Formats: sequence, structure tokens, C-alpha cells
Amino acid sequence: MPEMQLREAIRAAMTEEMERDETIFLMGEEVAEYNGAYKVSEGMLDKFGPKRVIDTPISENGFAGLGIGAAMNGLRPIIEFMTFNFSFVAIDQIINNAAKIRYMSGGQFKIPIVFRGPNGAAGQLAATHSTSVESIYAIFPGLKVISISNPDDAYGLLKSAIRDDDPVIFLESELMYGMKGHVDLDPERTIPIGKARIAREGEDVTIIGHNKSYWVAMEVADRLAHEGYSAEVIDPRTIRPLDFDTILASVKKTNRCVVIDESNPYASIASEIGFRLQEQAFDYLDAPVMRITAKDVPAPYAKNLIEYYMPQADDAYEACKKVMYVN
Amino acid sequence: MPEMQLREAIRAAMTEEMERDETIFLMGEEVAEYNGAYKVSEGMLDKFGPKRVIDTPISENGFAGLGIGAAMNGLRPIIEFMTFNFSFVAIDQIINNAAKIRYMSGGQFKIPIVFRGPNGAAGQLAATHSTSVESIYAIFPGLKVISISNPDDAYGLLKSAIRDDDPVIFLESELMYGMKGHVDLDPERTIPIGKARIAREGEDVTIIGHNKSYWVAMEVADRLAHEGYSAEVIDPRTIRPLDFDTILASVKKTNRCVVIDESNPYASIASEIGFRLQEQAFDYLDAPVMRITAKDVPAPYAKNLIEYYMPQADDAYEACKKVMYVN
Amino acid sequence: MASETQKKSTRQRSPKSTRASAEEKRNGQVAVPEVTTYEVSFATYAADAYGHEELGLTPEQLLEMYENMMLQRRFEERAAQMYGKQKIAGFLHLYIGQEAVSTGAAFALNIGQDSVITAYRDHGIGLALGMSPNACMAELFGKIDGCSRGKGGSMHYFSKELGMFGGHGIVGGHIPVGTGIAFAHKYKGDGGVCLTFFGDGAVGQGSWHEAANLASLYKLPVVFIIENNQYAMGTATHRAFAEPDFYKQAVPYNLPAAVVNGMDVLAVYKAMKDHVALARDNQPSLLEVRTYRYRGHSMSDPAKYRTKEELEQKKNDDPILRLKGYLLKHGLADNERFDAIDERVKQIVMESVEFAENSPLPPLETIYEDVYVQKDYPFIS
Amino acid sequence: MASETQKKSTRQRSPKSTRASAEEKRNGQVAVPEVTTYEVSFATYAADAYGHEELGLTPEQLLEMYENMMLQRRFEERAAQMYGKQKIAGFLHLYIGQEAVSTGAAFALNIGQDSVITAYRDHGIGLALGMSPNACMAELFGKIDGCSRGKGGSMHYFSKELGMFGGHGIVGGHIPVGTGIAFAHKYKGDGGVCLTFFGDGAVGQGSWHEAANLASLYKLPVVFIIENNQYAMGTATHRAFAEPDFYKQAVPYNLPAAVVNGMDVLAVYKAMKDHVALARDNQPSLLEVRTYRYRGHSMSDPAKYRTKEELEQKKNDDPILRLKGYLLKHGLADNERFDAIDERVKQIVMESVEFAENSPLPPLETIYEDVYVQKDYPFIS
Ligand SMILES: Cc1ncc(C[n+]2csc(CCOP(=O)(O)OP(=O)(O)O)c2C)c(N)n1
Ligand SMILES: Cc1ncc(C[n+]2csc(CCOP(=O)(O)OP(=O)(O)O)c2C)c(N)n1
Ligand SMILES: [Mg+2]
Ligand SMILES: [Mg+2]
Repeated sequence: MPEMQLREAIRAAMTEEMERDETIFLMGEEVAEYNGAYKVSEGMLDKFGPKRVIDTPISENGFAGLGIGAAMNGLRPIIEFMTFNFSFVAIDQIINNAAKIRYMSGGQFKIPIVFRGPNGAAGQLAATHSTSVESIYAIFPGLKVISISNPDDAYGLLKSAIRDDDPVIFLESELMYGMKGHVDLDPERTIPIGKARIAREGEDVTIIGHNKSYWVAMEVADRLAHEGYSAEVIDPRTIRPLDFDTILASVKKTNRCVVIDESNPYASIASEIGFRLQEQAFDYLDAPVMRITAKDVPAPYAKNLIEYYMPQADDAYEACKKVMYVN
Repeated sequence: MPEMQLREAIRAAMTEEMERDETIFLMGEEVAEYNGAYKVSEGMLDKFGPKRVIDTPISENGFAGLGIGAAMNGLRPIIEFMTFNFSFVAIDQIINNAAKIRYMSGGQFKIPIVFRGPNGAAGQLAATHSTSVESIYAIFPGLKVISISNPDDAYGLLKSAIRDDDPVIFLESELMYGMKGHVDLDPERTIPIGKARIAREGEDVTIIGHNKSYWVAMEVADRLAHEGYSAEVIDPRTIRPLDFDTILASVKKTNRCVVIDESNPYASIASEIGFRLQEQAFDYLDAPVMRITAKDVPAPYAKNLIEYYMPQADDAYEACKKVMYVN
Repeated sequence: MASETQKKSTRQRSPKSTRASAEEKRNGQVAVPEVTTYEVSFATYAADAYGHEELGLTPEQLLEMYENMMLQRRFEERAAQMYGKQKIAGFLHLYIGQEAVSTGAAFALNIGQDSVITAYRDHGIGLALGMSPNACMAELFGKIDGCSRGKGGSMHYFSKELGMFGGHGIVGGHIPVGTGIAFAHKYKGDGGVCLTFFGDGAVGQGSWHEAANLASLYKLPVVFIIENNQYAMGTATHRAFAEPDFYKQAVPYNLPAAVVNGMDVLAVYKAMKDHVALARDNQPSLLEVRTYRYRGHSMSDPAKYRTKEELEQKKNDDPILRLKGYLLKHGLADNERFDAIDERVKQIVMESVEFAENSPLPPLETIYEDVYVQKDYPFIS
Repeated sequence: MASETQKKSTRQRSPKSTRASAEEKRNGQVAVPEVTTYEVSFATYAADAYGHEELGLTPEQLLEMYENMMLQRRFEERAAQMYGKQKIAGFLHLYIGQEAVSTGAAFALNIGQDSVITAYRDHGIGLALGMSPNACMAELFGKIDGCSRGKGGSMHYFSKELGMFGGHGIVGGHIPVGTGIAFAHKYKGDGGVCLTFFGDGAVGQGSWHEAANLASLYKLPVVFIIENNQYAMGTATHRAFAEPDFYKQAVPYNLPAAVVNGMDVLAVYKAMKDHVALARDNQPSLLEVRTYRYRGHSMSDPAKYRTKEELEQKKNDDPILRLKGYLLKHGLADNERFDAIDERVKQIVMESVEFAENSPLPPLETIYEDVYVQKDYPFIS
């Protein structure tokens, strides 16, 4: 299993799928000649040529819609948003067209499209460039939403997303693009959409985290381990549909849960997980489900403020202790 | 207290405020010469003239942004979306500009703007015209979100929204525009933002519903009353900030809660309320918080399907019985 | 070739620089910038300018066009009745008056190969393309045999088979989608083109601007068709646009443009033929088709924003009567023939109502169908 | 008046109809539509076309312009250094090379009365308007004394006092906001106008289209200024636009348009003066200013998409050197004078770094400030 950067894993997934299926193309701002704003698509123009790796004007609404039309008419577009912050100017296309056209046509059209790009905060980029979009897109039936935390999941899930016949929102992270990990490269291997990953088994508390928050969860689990507590860490990987069975089984075992989510708290993925847990594991919960999220403010620029803004490992650690009723 | 339609109450609020403050203007599609797509602004062009009641092209992104700029530069715009479904083409303006500019400017600019219009489903309008947007906007710190269920609240809260120095999303309902109710007209009277209304006191279960769902809640409470159960009904009225104190106090009393919310379930207002209840009333809950929402599908057109799609009073009634452990 | 003429006419000529203010400058006043003038062209497809022979149409084809238009007209008149009887609900936007546009377009296409996308005022083009009146009426009734299984309603006619990509309710939202359909035609090399219809009101949306530039930049086989029926709900074009001559929208995208009289099906047909030919050559273009809707915007609109006189005048310019008059004048058909067609259309429409009545409501469990291709998607319940 | 010339030049002349294909028709071929040509004009503000006297500028004012540009240049050079030292983080987009645009604009305004809004490449115009270099540098450092209290960073310079409405990071998102600022000027009747700057790349966004139509429809006191620096990140204009002559964007909105040489501060100043005058008359307009950025798009961009030769050639056309050359050539200032200015600028910039270094980080509790005007907003914690 080679070790590779997250961006390389994404590139490998796209490349393999594009080699397999001629109807797949990649489109977005700076994806071709510039090799990608974050170098995810480096070399792909050379490999596939301008017919299949396509630079766009700064017209997210336009090219998101273009992708949807192309998907309705037999292609399998991969649309890159430079970051998902910029998907807001295209959100009508995603919410009203990608998610709903199949339904409104009584199932006549399928829309096999992947919208992918980095999500969430990436350091000192200030408020408009730091939004976590997952809970917005997760609202909408018709969409699938994936958010990955490591190169291997990125590889396997992106391949599934590209092969999937339904529209998929695929969330990456600027800050993780350079992160290295082992990837089991195999053109035929995919990771199924809708399956969480139990990253670490444990008995005392379940910690849930996706994307960058997964790493916070692991850090907290490490700290707890040093103190003799065994935390089970779950990376949901798919946000919609959520693999709630896995989460439920874990919490029925540990009886406690802390969700780390770098979104703003209100109506977040953490809210949803907490709601469902109290609904479906009411008698198993020995303590409230706690959430550790970004602060309830726009993302600030200053270094100390943005660090403080993000979900804090310390807070998650304290929350775990609290739900375990130890101090 | 005169009895008036919801649309008249909204009109009265806008009219009184515009008489009070010359910097307020109303802008939107068909608000002026056509007297409003749903006749909310009927007669206002005649009264205030074209400088202050302004028809727009179908350019939601453009005129939402125009309103934000005008608010930054000393005016107090009321921007009408014909329905909030159409706010999706303008969502970047609301999320990235209205909500964040004050923050990014270090507090130099205030943005006293109201975005108002109907929200949610309104019969057989199909998927793109039936979205409940509240949980999307509620995510974003910087915004306030109000959703009203009756003429008097509409009147008092819209006046507060217009006077508020922060951007407010004000959610109405096509289906309720013709609903009549008593309104305590008084130019000086407002209803504070961020205060829930206990519509009916009760002991056995708390039912929460906003906008149209409030009426479902009342219907269920009536049915329960016939059977000797006393339900407390709360209309949150303000979605952000949520008056959680009122909800918490009620649930600490009733120990049970059912939330009715016509949004799709995932990451809904119901999810958020449920999350916070288990978090903050863990030891008081005698049963899980249950949510009755729209189905997890896009809104269908057919009469029977869209009726089935909406949160069902029957289901809410059953949920209340369930959390009360009676059958 | 007409298409080449078109193409050429949009290239702008060599700019003529004029020191407009040399005089002022001589007078010792402030310097004035040089003013350059450039020329832009558009074509006009006028009413009554085209005979069927030069268009290569047989009398039988003209009669098919007549029947095609008449079907749309009668279908919608009946739908309006059924709306009154509350058999149909939600929004119902009638196309009556605009039938020459849909019919002229449909006859210029290779149906099956080509594609069409439009807004919510979609019954006309759906029927013109050959969608089943039964399925179309059943859709309005919200029945399981509707073209969209009762899920879409009036605003969401789709027919994959006929290349009818909808029926879309968000004003302007489908324009980029049409561009993408064309993109796929070119990508696949299947020779298809996409007609992308939208209203004058939709021109106000940014989606149009983005789509137009993308189409021109990528040289996509798309014809953008502004159905300028002169109103967007209650707003006359001049009240919404600083420049209500929409053919000028083509300039920033370097697109060929033409203005078409939308009350003459032959003018529309000719314009569509020419511009579809451009599209087959991967030259996108813009047509501003000037037309008129007789009814209100939707069923709830009393249309007080226009005068009775205006409406009557437009009705005198009726596209169906015009074609009938043409056929009669040239002795290509007699009244008997028209009566027979009218009777057949009447039957078809009556049958469609019966069909719709008899079709069952969608079973409740179908609410979870057609959301995802995935069969076992785990919905929240 | 130049402004009137401008205004007039945008009215299109009477269209000339040409039966372009009469010949074909005679040959018995298919009918061809009539082709109509109309003329559109734009003005050109060329380099070296304007002397300071005809512009009504004193030599002292020219020297102020020089200092104004130099301050932007040196400030950003130092900021780049500080970025290298990791004193500054996030995105840092340098304006170097484009200073004639900001300075020419700032000098054409009544600062305090008028307004400006721009994208994220905002240091230049901020400083040109007179924002404190100390507060600007402190903002880059993310310190509490920054112009936006450390909350906005490089992309979000704001100064309410000077009418600087930001500093905006979503490409195209601020264009409607600028239109609204102008709307408020007109509504209040305060005589102010709003300059709305955006990049060539932003032209691709639908927000531009919507804003342009709204401004023209409502006759708002706004000047739209496309700072065409020929690249949007790595994309040269011709790779993103079917029609890279952006002045043509004015046609569908019936806006007066001009092309301006953005490397000559006097040409920019003149263009701004003329178009601000139009705006004061509630005539919105469009300026395409052709300029160039010397640095990469942001600090992480090696700018491999252009040749060294291209860059060197543009640097030879430097706006600061051009103005200096003008002053020297006309004997309006000597080298000593320039040295003194350069020295002062250097001091100001050095001081700003010191100031930024010494300013404290924002206290953590300030994270909850400036979200709402409401003081006791109950945040979720
Ligand atoms: C984004 C959006 N805004 C507003 C509406 C409401 N609306 C529906 S149709 C319409 C008028 C459209 O007019 P036009 O494009 O000219 O088409 P026509 O109705 O004349 O066929 C409006 C404003 C909508 N459906 N979508
Ligand atoms: C909506 C949106 N899409 C993409 C981006 C990423 N982005 C930032 S700057 C930029 C290029 C803009 O170029 P231009 O408008 O020419 O301005 P310049 O950088 O040349 O000043 C892009 C694509 C963004 N910030 N916002
Ligand atoms: Mg219209
Ligand atoms: Mg640029």
C-alpha cells in the first residue's frame, strides 16, 4: 500500500475512474492549465486533454448547472468548487436541480454528478471563506453527502461517488490535502457510501467526528487512553445517508457520546446525531450527548481568534470526562 | 382589537413603520404596481409612491445585495422574496454579506435589513416551491430568523424586525395570508425578538410548533384535551435566537416534548431543539423528544402525496401519546 | 447559406474611431476621450415573409403544424376548465397565444436526437414535441399515469424519450442546465442540439449571463430562445429592463442574434431551422421571439396590468388563425379539412380528461420512489 | 462637457437595415432574414493623452498622487516580506502594478461624501482613500488595532469614515452591494456616488449582470469599474470570456462605457472624473480599466501562466515611474523632491509594521463582539 497525500488520493480516484469511463469529465476553476488551485488535479489536463479536464470562468452557478444538464444527458461530471464557500452562488442549482429533478420527472432522469472541493475553515481566511456546508446540503433528500478525513477514504469513497447514479456532494479540506496516508490503490476497490468507519474501538465513550474533526476525536481518544479510558471513535464518512446503525450500536455499548463538528452549532450534523441518539438510544444514554463545534459566530481572521473559534480538543476532552462522570 | 388577515397585519406593520421612519423602503418582485403577488403590499405604492415601494426585475441576487448595500449606507430596506424558495439564488448575499459584513468590518457597519416572504409548502406547488428554509438561515450567526403563525405576532414581530439594527429573515406563509386574527394595532407596540409564546399551558407534554406547524400543534392539543391530557403548546416565534429558556422551563415541567416542524427532518429546527433538550434537560426527560416533520423526500405535486408529505396531526398525536406512555 | 450570413452578421465590423470632440479641444477646453463606434448586427424574421415552398414544407406539413398548435390550444382551454373544477391545483401557467413558438421549434428539430428545456409554461412545447396528451393531462390531475408520475405537476413536464428535459419552476435556473445538455451533445458527438427557452423575465437572472458566456466560450450546440411575451407576471419588459431589446443581450457573448415574430409559425420555423443549423455547427446563438400570452400569468392573475385593447389587438394576430388563413388563401386546405382536424383535437383532449380522471392517485408509498436511483436508500422516518 | 459626450455616445444611432441576401433571394434560394446593423460607442482614455493643466491639477497634487501610489507600493512590498516571516497569514493579494487605478479614482472623489467598494485586492484603494497605514498593517497582522479589529484580515479592509465599504472575498458578490450603496446615496439625496470595483474574473458572475441592469433601470449614481488586469488567478481573460472586450458588457444595460489605460494615473483620473460626474447626474456607467498586477494572484501563486517577457514589458509601463517621468520631464519636481517623498513613505511603512507588531492580539472575548448590534444576544455556547 503506497503512502500518498490526500490530494494525490483524490487525483488517483478521479484518474482511474476517468480511464474506466469516457463519460466522466472534470470541470472547475483552474482545474486544467493551473493544475488546480490546490494542485488536486495536477497533470490531469496533460493526461486527459482539454475535452475532459476543463477550466471555467468564475461562474459557479453556470457551470454547476452545466454539469447537471450534462448529467441528465448521459455524462458523469465531476464539478470542482475551489472551495465549498463558493457553492453558495450555485446553491440553487444543487438544491433545486440536482436534488429534485429526478423526483419531479417521476424518475425519468438520473443525475450522476459529483460536486467536490474543500469544506470548512482553513486557517486565517476569515468569515466568507470558512463555512462548513454539510448540514445545509444534508437537509436535502435527493443528494448524498460525503465528508472524508484521510487519503484512503477519499480514494475509495470518491470512486463510489463518481460511480453513483445520484448526485453527491463530496467534501474535502484544504488543510488536509498535504496529509499523507496509506492508500490501497486498486482500480476495482471502492468504499461504500453510507458506511461509517469505526476508527478505534472502545468501551467508555463514543466520539464522533468527520473531516478535520475526526483528527480532533483521535487526539482526544489518545489522551483518554493515557488515562485509562477507552474511547470508541467513529468517522461517519457519509453524512447523508448517515450510517446511524453503526453510531447507535456504539452508543448502546458505551452509553455516552460526544460529537465533534467544526460547523457552527445551530442545526448542525452534531445536532442531528444528538437528536437521533436521544430518540433511539434514550434508555442507553447515561449522560447527555454533547457537541463540540465551532463557536456560534462568523469565522474571525486573527490567529488566536480563529484557533479559539474551532472546536477545541480540550473542550472535547472535558466533555468526554463529563459524560463519563469523571473529572 | 380589530380582526384582520395575516397579510393585512404585515401590511399594517410595514405601513406604520414606514410612516415613522423615512429610511425604510419596500422592494421586491411585483410589490408595487401589482400590489404584491399575494397582495401583502396592496395599496402601499399608492400611499408611499415609487421611491419607497419598488418593483424589481427577477434578480433576487441583485436586489438582495442592493438592499444590503443600502442598509450599510444608512437605509432600512424591507426586501420581499415572492417566496423564500427564490432566496436560494440570493443566498450568497444573505449568508456571506448580510450575516458577515458587520463582523468582518470589526463592527463598523450595521445592516438593518429585513428579508421577508412566505416559507414552506403551500399545497400542490411541487419540489422547488415548497422548501422550508429556516434551518439553513438559522445556522448563520449574524442573522436573526423569525417565523410567525398568526396576525398579531406577525404585526408585532415585523415591527421589531424592521426596527432591529441586525439583518432579519422573516418567514411567513402563503397558506396563512388569509387567516384572520385579532391584532392589537398600536404604532408603539412591538413584540420582542427572541421570545417564545406559550400559547397554551399544560402539564403533560410540551408541543412545539412554529409557522403552520403551530396550528397542527394546537389541533393535537385540542384532541388531547378531549381525552383529558393537558398539553403545553409553545410557538418559538423566533428561530434564531431561540428562546430556549421558555422551552426548557416547559419541558422541565412536562418532562416530555414533541416538536412539529414542516421542514425536511435532517438538521432541522426540530433536530436542534431535540439536541438542546437532551443536553440541558437530560434528567427531566421521561421520554425521548420526538419530531414530526415533513417526509425525507422532495415535496411531491399530487394532492394525496403532498398531504402525506406534510407533518401529520395524527402522527403528532400518536407521538404525544407515546411520550406520555399511554396508548 | 442563411446560417453563414447569420454568423457573419454578428462579427463586428472594423471600429471607426472618431475624435468626437476635436472641436472642443481646439477651443482650449478640457481634453475629451476618443470615441470609437462599432457595429453590431441582428437578423429579423418577420411575419408573412416566408412561404412554405421556400421553406421546403408541404401542405400536409402545414396542416400538421396547424393541428399541433390547435392541440396545445384546446388542451389548455380544457385544463383551465378543469382547474376551475378543482381537478387541477397548484400553479397552472397557460401558453395560449404562444403556440407558434413551440410548434415552429418542434418542427425544426430532429426529435429524439435533439433536446429542449424550458420554464414552467411548458405544456405547449411538451405537446408540440409529441408528448401524450393523456399523460400530460394526468400529470395536471396529479395521477400516477402522469408524465412525471404525478410528482411534478404542470410546471414539470418531462419526457426523456422525446428529449424534453423539463419544465422548471425557478426562473432562470434551467438556463445553465440547457447549456449542459448541449455540452453533453457535443461531448458525445451525437449531433444533437439543445433549444433552451426562457421568458423575458428570466433575462434578469444572473444564470442567463453565466450560461451565455459558457455556451459561447465552449462553442456549444445550443439555441437560447427568449420567449418575449412582454410581461413577467405583471411587469412589462420596459419596467424591468434598462434595455428591453433583448437581442442586444448577445453582444457581450459574441453570439449571433435574431428577432423573430412569434405570431407567425413560418417565421419561427425558419428562424429555428437557421439557428439549429448554426448549433449543429457548434455555433450557439440567441433568438428573441416576440410573442404574447392571452391569459393571465397563472390562473390567479386577473392581468389588470394591460388594457383590453392591447389584448384584443394581439388576439387578432393569432398564430393559429394566421396559419389557417395562409392555407385557405393559398388554397392548400378547405374548411372541411380544418373541421376534421378540430374535431380530432377535441376528441383527443376529451379523451385525455377521461384518462386523467380514471387514472389512480399515486399510491402513498410512491412518495419514496424517484428520489434516488439507489433502491434501498435509508430514508429518515 | 465630456460627460455629455459620453452620454450621447452610448445612445445607439438609427439602425440601418440591409437586405444582406437580396442576391440569394433573386437566385431563387431560400428566403433570408433581413439584417439590421446598429452602432454602439465607447470612449477611450489613452495613456499620455492628458496634461495636468487641462485636468486642473497642480504640480503639488501630482506629487500627492505620486506619494499616494508609492505608499501603496511600499506598504505591500513590506506586507509581502511580513508574510514571508509569517507575521501575516491567510490570503494576501497584492495590488502592485495597479496603483494608478486606485489613486486616479481616489483623487476624483469627494472622500467622505462618496463611497467605494471592491474585492479582496483592497489594500491599494484603502490606502489611496487615506486609511491609516498603521491600522491597515495591524489588520494584516490580525491585531486588535487593525482597521477591522483583526476580524477581517487582508481581504476585508473597511472604513466607514472614508466611505470604504470593503474588501470582499466572494468574487462578484459585492457588485450588487455597491449598487445598493449608490441606491442609498440617491435615496438620501446626499450627492454621493459609489465606485464599484471588480476584477475581470468577476465579470463571469451573474451578480454583475443583475447589478448592471438594476443600476441602469433605477438610474443609480454608480460607476462600475472593471479592473482588467488580464488574469483571474491563472486564467487569461480570453480563456474565460467569449468576448474579452469588457466595455461591450455595457450594451445590454444601455450603459455608457469607456476603456481606460490603467497604467497612466492621469488617464484614470480623467476617466473617473468624467464618470463620477455622470454618476452625480444619476447616470451609471461602466469603465474597463486595463491594468496589470506584477505579483502572483496571491502569495502562493508562482504565476507560471505568463511569460517573463510579458511581465517585464508591463513593468516598463509602470504607473509610478510614468508619473515621475511626467513630473521630471515637465520640470515640475526634481529628484530631491522624490527622494524626500520616498523617504517619508518608507518611514510610514516601517512605522506601520512597528505599530502592528506592538498592537495586542484581540482578546478572546472579542470573538463574540461585532456579530450583532444587539448587545446581549444570547449566543449558543
Ligand atoms: C427565482 C424565481 N423568482 C421568482 C419566481 C416567481 N415567478 C414565477 S414566474 C415569474 C415571471 C416570469 O416571467 P417570464 O420569464 O417573462 O416568463 P412568462 O411567465 O412570461 O412565460 C415569476 C416572477 C420564480 N418562480 N423563481
Ligand atoms: C465566488 C468565488 N469563486 C471563486 C473564488 C476564488 N477566487 C478568488 S480570487 C479569484 C480570481 C478573481 O480574478 P479577478 O476578478 O480578475 O480579480 P483579480 O484577482 O485579478 O484582482 C478566484 C477564482 C472566490 N473567492 N469567490
Ligand atoms: Mg414573459
Ligand atoms: Mg483579474
